[in-house]
Amino acid sequence: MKDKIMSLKEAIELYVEDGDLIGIGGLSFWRKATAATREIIRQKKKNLGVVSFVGGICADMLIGAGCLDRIRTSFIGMELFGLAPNHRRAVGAGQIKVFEETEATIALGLKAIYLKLPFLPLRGLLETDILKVRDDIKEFNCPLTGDKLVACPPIQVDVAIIHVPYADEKGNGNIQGPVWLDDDLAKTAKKTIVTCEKIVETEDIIHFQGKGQIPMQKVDAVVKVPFGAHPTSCFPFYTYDADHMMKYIQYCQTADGFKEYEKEYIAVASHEEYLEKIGGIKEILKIMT
Amino acid sequence: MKDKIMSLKEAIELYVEDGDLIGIGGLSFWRKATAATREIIRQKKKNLGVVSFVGGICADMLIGAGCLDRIRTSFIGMELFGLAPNHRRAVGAGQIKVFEETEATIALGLKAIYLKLPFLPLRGLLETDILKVRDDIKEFNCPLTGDKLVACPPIQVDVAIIHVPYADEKGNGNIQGPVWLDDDLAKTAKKTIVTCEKIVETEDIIHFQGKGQIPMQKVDAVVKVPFGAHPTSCFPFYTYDADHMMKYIQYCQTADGFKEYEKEYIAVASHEEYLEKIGGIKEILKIMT
Amino acid sequence: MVDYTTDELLTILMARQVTNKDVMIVGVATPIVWSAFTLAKVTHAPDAIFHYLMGNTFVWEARQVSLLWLELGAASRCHRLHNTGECTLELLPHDILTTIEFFRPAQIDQFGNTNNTVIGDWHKPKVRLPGAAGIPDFSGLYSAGQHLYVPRHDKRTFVPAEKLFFRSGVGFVDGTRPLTDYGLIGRGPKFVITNLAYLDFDPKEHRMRIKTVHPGVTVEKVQENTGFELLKAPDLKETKPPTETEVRILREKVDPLGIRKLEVLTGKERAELLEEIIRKEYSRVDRMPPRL
Amino acid sequence: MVDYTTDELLTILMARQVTNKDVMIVGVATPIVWSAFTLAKVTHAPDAIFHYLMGNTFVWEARQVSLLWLELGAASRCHRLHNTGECTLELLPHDILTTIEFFRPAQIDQFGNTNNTVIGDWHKPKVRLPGAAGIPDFSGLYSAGQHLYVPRHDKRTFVPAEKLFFRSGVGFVDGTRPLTDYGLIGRGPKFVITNLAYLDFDPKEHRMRIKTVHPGVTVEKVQENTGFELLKAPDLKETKPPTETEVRILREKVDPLGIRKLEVLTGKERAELLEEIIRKEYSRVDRMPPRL
Repeated sequence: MKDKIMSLKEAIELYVEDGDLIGIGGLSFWRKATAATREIIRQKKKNLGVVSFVGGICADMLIGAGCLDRIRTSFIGMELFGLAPNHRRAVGAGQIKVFEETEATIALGLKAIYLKLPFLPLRGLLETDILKVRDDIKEFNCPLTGDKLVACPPIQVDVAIIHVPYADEKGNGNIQGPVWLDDDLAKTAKKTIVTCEKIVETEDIIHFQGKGQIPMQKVDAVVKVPFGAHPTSCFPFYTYDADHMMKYIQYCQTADGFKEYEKEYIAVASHEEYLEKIGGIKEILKIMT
Repeated sequence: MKDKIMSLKEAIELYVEDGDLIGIGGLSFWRKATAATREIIRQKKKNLGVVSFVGGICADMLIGAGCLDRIRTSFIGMELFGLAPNHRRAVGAGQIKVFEETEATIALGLKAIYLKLPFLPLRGLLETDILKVRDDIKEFNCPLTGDKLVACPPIQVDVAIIHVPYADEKGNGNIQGPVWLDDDLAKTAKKTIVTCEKIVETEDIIHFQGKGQIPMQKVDAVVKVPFGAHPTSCFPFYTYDADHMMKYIQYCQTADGFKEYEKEYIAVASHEEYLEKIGGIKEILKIMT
Repeated sequence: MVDYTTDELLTILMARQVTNKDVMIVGVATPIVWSAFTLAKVTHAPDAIFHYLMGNTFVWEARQVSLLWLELGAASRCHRLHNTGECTLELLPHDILTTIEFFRPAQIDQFGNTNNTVIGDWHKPKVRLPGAAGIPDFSGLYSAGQHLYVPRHDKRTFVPAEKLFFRSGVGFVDGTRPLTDYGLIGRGPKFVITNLAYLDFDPKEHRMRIKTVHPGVTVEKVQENTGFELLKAPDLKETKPPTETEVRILREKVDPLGIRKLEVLTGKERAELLEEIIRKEYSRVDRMPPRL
Repeated sequence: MVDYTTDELLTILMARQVTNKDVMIVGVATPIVWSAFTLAKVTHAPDAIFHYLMGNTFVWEARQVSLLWLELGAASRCHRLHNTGECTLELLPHDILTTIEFFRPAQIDQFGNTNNTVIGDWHKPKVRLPGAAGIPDFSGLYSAGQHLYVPRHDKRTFVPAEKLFFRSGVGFVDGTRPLTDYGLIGRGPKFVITNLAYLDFDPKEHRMRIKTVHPGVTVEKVQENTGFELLKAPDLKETKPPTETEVRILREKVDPLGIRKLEVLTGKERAELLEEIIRKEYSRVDRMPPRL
């Protein structure tokens, strides 16, 4: 078996290309692959798209850094802390293309890939304006009953990037908290990068609740990055860093402000340096569960 | 919460009506709700249908006893031991209606119910004769790409009957081995009867691998029937009884033969009597894993 | 009469809508909804089940509402009962179970159509909102009717149909035809609970109407804060106020940190409360939001 | 030359088709297939993964083939690696992984169309067969091509298209057009391994041809036992026989009970072997089919 364990730098260099549609796992503040996202920004990747069930700081940072030209989420925000600042600004200025998605259009778009289907039907979206801004989603009549339905197209992700608490060297990833659509992202993407808190034995994966929801056959790179989801959470190790989230939003009140944030927290020499910058052991102890 | 724990007799009386389409869980020789099936036969239910991902002795006994008028399986048989004898005979004589199913038509038929869809598409079945014998499955063109596809209709099960190793009094069922389509059967049927080897605490269900794959909200009756899947298996407690399977096939070489089997093994006063009849403790020890 | 705040009134009125047979879908960043469901569970609906998006799971037990330790309450191995197989698809409202969910619209019109997508033109938005998540998928499907709430009842939120910037949630469409004509199989919006009133929809005209006004609020005040003409239910009366028990359980057990208030407060007051909650939660020594 | 039996030849030829990157779908009641995959895994394809229908699961390790303790080998908590979410739907052949599965047809025609449904007219069958399971769903989808095997090569199985009673698996249809014309996206049947020969399909005519004949078998004998005219590959030669190592590992480690033979033997011989296997397996004291 090819060696899948590598550094974050190698993984992003090898598997993320300009123009790719990236599938980022997790949900808003929870288990987002932020370390991988910062590396993408450091490598100055361009014209990327992001698809995320519920987007958060990853997509927002990529927008701020100018790496994205399109976004596909059903929701993107900072939960009770506010709107995603770079996203709000860039969309307002028409700088990125929005594919207006919903929970079902993403879930079905991924399912269509592994069912090898050119569409999946939905009894939803009817009479909403989603249909006015998505010309690739169409109303049609059920071939059996004539009922009005909506056809959702497949979503082919180029690279899935998923942060998990545990992975083995073969690429099996175990998620201890909620999985959301991360398994479907990994299973349907052309390439998959897994970042993890710990690398464990395959036997461990087999014994964990949920086993290997991210299957080895679909994983190209396994990267160990402890606290690699900060400032979002990684259950069961740590929760999200509310203070850093607020600091991020504060910085991002202007485009220049994000540039300062980028200089301070993203353009660092190493993940260790990042962890020092965000407050070191004191901050880490604060978020430990 | 209403009391869901009851006797097998009560559960079948309350929830199985003549004419119902019954969804039986498990797969051929594995974790079939045989005790519940024998009770249905004792109660002389009529004009039932059976839908089963892979059918086995339950459907075959119901056919032999004259309880069924239709069958929907992708496969039904006795694995390496031979064909399902009553099924073969009844279909040959035109006594029951066959809905020619496949793995996907059943899987999608159930999924369509909980997606509230009047059909689900499949890229399969094209150019097969399934389409000639199922006029409710139709070819159509993808509303987005024009690709040739096939539309599969929903399958609305009236009563799902699932045998599981563990259930709690609320109706949560935990399956330790393979689940197959049992969770979808339970989730989409109008009513669900769970038979189980052991009744445990909800806390136990939460700690078992797989948790409560059969959700309490969908369960109407919980019936404790140890060895309630004999002569099929119930992992992790016992495997199937190959000797009894062969004996069954032997009996069923003729329709009269099945009647003898029915008299001997089905028309008994209790499940305990059945277990004595099949060989008592000696047979049970043989199949224990 | 018992003393209560707006957030408490809202939460309690929403809790009363829960029945003992419900599956209660808890989204993210909606602490009023979570508090309402939890209050219902520990008072009149002990058999209701949580379905956490934040956990992809059914949960039987109730825990205290939390801002930071949400995963511990909702996703913990020792707490969740069932791993739902498919995110979103299993959340689809079910006919057999009375699945309920509360949506909070950024805009709503007289027919109950809602917008959570954008303020201004979609192509050149004044404010791009987070998005409507699953609302466009599910809003037309609820056989128990759509449940809506609005913590700040004003003319920015309650707008006439022609001023709804984007229809991301479907209500009674234009009110002229039965929903089945549009291919919708749900019952349409059931009610909107606000800080001023309990609004429902006229069964014939499919237009929003005042069903009850909250204690101390006049019908005129509700109308003044609404951007379209409200109908009035023939039996229009005053909302039954929170009871002492409801208020006490909500304050002391369900949400003692007041996280629900983050949906109601604004500005400095909100910022201070947020800071206070964060400090309190990070300094917990008992780790897990307590079981109730 | 090494001594081998027909079941060993078949199993070994099938094992050779497995590559190190494959996901090997193991159905039920197909011990030849299971033996072949297990043999491949412990010889030349150590990274191949089992996908057991009997277990709904991916499994990394190989265990001895078993008739009675199948769930212990395939479904045991301590053995399975991944719970596949959706029965059948995740079994769909994947483009990125080279998912493989071996189908055993009851009838097959010159274009590789197969029947596992019925002998005689479907409406009034002479023999109702168990059914085609997932073959009608998947047969047109394999990007790596469909893998087929026939343990008893005779004219009852190899029939001309007009005598195929029911087309439950799709091959090259009538051979006249590219598969995409029929809406099929797979590569069609790749090969049929039988007790007499290795057959593949002419890339232009889409008709079955003899690629290699097994040691001691003549081309004439293969043709005589086939109900339609077989083409001959330009490089037609003799099948490379099993090696001593392949035979030894299969016999001693993979399937020492000879369960695979149940797919080849008939009548009394089969009944006796079946009884013997059952007695041996029920009397195991070590409980679990050993890891290999």
